[in-house]
Amino acid sequence: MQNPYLPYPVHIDDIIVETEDKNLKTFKFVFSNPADEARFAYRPGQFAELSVAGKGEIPIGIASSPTEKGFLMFTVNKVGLVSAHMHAMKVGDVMGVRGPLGNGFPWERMAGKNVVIIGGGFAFTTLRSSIVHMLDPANRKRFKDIHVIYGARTPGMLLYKSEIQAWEARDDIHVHITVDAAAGPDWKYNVGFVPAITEQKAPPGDAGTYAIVCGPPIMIKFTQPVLDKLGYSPGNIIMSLENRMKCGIGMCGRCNIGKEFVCKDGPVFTLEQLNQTPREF
Amino acid sequence: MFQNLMAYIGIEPGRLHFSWISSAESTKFVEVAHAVTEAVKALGPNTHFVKKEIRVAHHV
Amino acid sequence: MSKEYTDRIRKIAARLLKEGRVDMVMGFRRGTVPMMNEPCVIRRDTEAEMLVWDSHCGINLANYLTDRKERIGIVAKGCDSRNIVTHIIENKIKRDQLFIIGVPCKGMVDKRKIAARFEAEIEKVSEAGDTLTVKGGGTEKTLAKAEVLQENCRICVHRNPVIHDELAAEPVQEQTGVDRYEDIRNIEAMTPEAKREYFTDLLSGCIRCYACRNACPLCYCPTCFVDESRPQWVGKGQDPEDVETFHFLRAYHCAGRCTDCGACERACPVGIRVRLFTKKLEKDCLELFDWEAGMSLDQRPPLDVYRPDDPNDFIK
Amino acid sequence: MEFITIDKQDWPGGVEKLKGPYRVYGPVRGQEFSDFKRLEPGQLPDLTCLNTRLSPKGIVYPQSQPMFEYSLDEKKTEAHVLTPVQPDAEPAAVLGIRPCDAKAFELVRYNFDTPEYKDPYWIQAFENTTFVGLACDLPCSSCFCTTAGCGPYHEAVLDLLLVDAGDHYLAKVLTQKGARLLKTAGWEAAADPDASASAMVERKQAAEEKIRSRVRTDRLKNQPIDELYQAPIWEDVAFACINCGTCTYVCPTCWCFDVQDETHGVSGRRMRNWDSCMYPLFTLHGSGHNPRGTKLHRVRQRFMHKLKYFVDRYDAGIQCVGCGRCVRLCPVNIDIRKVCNMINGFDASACVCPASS
Repeated sequence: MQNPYLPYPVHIDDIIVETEDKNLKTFKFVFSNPADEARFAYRPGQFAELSVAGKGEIPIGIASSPTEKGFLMFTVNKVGLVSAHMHAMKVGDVMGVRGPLGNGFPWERMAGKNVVIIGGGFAFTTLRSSIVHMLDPANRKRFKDIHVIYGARTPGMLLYKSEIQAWEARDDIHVHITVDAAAGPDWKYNVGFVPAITEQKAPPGDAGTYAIVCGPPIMIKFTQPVLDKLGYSPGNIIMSLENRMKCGIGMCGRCNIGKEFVCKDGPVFTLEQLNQTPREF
Repeated sequence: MFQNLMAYIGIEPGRLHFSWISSAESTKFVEVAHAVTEAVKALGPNTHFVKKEIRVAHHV
Repeated sequence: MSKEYTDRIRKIAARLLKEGRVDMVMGFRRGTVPMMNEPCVIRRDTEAEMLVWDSHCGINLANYLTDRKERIGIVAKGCDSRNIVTHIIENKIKRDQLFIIGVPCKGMVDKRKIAARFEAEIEKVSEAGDTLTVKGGGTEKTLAKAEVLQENCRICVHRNPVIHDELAAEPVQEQTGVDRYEDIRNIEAMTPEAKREYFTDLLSGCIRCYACRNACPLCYCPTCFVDESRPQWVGKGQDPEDVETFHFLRAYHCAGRCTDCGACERACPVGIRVRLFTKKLEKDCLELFDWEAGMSLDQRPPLDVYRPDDPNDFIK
Repeated sequence: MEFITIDKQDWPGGVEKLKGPYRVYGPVRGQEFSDFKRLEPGQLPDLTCLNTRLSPKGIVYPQSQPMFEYSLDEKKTEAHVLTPVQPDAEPAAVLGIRPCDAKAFELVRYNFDTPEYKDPYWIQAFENTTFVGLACDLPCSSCFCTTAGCGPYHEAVLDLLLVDAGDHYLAKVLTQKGARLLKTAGWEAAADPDASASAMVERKQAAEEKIRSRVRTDRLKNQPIDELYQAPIWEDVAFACINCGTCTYVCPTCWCFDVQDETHGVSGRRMRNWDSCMYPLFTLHGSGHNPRGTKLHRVRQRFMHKLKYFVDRYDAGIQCVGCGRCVRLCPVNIDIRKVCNMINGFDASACVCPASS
């Protein structure tokens, strides 16, 4: 019997400090047993449990894309015991990755459609995975227009800056970066909160357009009415939830919203689904 | 009170010492440290309240 | 006693709510199983009929006051009233928010003591004066209530509320000449090895449900030390050292504050005599500082204040 | 169906024979109450007791259980890599388990044995165990099994069902596993199948009639989740709750757990411990946000899980077998029967609030 609690051993291949407050670091992992990479077949929007022996596990969205071979990438915010420990680890250290877990974004449903990605702060990880996935030459033609609206408090708090700048320059994706407040003369992008920029830049909602929204609760709260106004139906608004998790496989009992487990039936739900269940997240 | 409670749950009285030492009282610090070490050595290693390798307490 | 008490409590509660003196009244309603009543809150005078009083109201209602903002009428036994005092001293509730319906108390019944006297399940317990009539397994027995009191009630010397706005009955006579600490002295007299064996055995059944802690009006910390994860002070499994650490540290946090209300022991689903920890501290407080918790609004607990004559022989 | 007669004179000898090939568990009477324990040589299960204080779920699902081992010793090549701890492979036998407690394993199985994931610890322990049930002729007044999806003679999960018939036990053989246990114990005297079957039916009826306490569950499935969630009953239900874990820990069907690493020097274990939806920590986010931050949230979660979410998710009735432990042991007398009837009868359109009755 396969043990769903057993992490694959990995070692840290690279560590990138993402933000100016140094609270977010991106870890690149390589599987210690190369054969494990094939077992870890994932889709954007899924997450994994990062395991540190002696400290525990944390559920983190997968930031790399399945189109990127040879490594996995996770961006970790320093908040608790495990993440603080990880921030003190160095290249070459051994830890574990367990997954992939959760449902991921509904790629079958989004095929042939316009996709609008709306992200705020450090919830951009699985969105990065999604963008890289969609922009892959083998995949790009499967989607129509791609819009990205991404905001952070300051330019220094944006994740994956160089990649975003590269996307900006492309003509097969519309990228709208924003920061909360005036950012100095060098800032050549938008200024304003994500909901406001969404109102200005997002295409109108119709049956052929899906919006993926990931961000802090306050951003989600104010973006939702904007999307309503733009004509997005609840079934076309896709969200990824975070709840405290332990097992990641729907057994330990803590992450449920109504009868759904965020870890196993989610973390991705449409607004339509969320409207039918107690909002315990 | 804490000392009393420790004694009550079975920690031998000589294991817990209290002292008030100013940062200027280096000699007193040395004396107390010696006295405490001697007293605890005389009692031998503590076995109680030391967490062992995890034992799986079967409740059944 | 129960009928007169119940009537009086209902009358006072209905009046307070009707006159708008309080927003709610906390009391007990009839339980669904024998020897149990459920703490409840009523907000309308018409609900006062729900309230009851008998010898199965052992839960300490002061526990339900923590950080509440409303004006509250509360039914309080002697021990409950002392915990209300402690709550007021510790800023967990304000005196002027409360209307205390004092209940002079002759002790609460220990359902385990009754169950132990019967082979079959207890079906019904009724009371008249100081006697109980217990039905179970087709038989009926009459017991003196004094024989089946909770241990803390048996040795209680503060049966009358120390603070109240109205009494639900005439004060009862306080017990005198009670030996409150016999069990503690017996343990104190043991060798260190025997003590360790005794406590290991005492706690071997603990399932770490934390009913003792959560039933205790003193345990209102937003995050208990056993739940802290950074740093994690105590392991969370069934390791005996972790279990023991929880119990004796929790007790220490109650030093000088515990009124021996017995809520912890009553709540324990596996019948651990957890009061053996708190009572030791209660005894020391009495002996070292001449202190009993919750007797007056004007004094702070001994571990909260410094006095030049505090005992200090232990410091070298 | 096969029936075996076990003469009570042959009972102790048979139990003793089982102790070699099986780890044998049974109810053992303590000072105040009975609990399931591993039986020592010479020790017999106490089959006369009322139901045990704790449920026997811990035999399959211990309160603290090691899942993995690890070493933090950098000198070792396997440092920081987890290796699974194999559960005890030796077969176990539980003697005298009540039908309600056995039924509970069937409900818990929905959680640990799913199409997508299998929990190897629970499943192996469960499959390694032979369940010898004792039909329940002396239910407590707070037992409500007959309306909670089982009953005093319910056979789910059991490998054998014993009936105390005075000078002997009548054993109904329900599985091959049960037959093997009988053989190992040397209990092989066949009883007349027809007479035994009809005796059993008769006794079953008599036992079921003794259970007077009932819950109503017929409307649960059709109640809208959101309306129950928003129902004005919860404040009253939750008021008395002190948020201890008693109800969840004594419950045979509660399965929630926590995972904790425990390090000792340079080695350690990843442990699984029972956890409880009653505790605030259970759902607390790293950010400090808590989606079930109040007592009301947590009490509602417990009852909604058992009486609505489980019902909707698995279509296998309520997540409760009516053993009555939480009713008897709740320190503040919160009663699942009352809550079940309340939400079963809840009518959002009329907004009749049965809470104040």
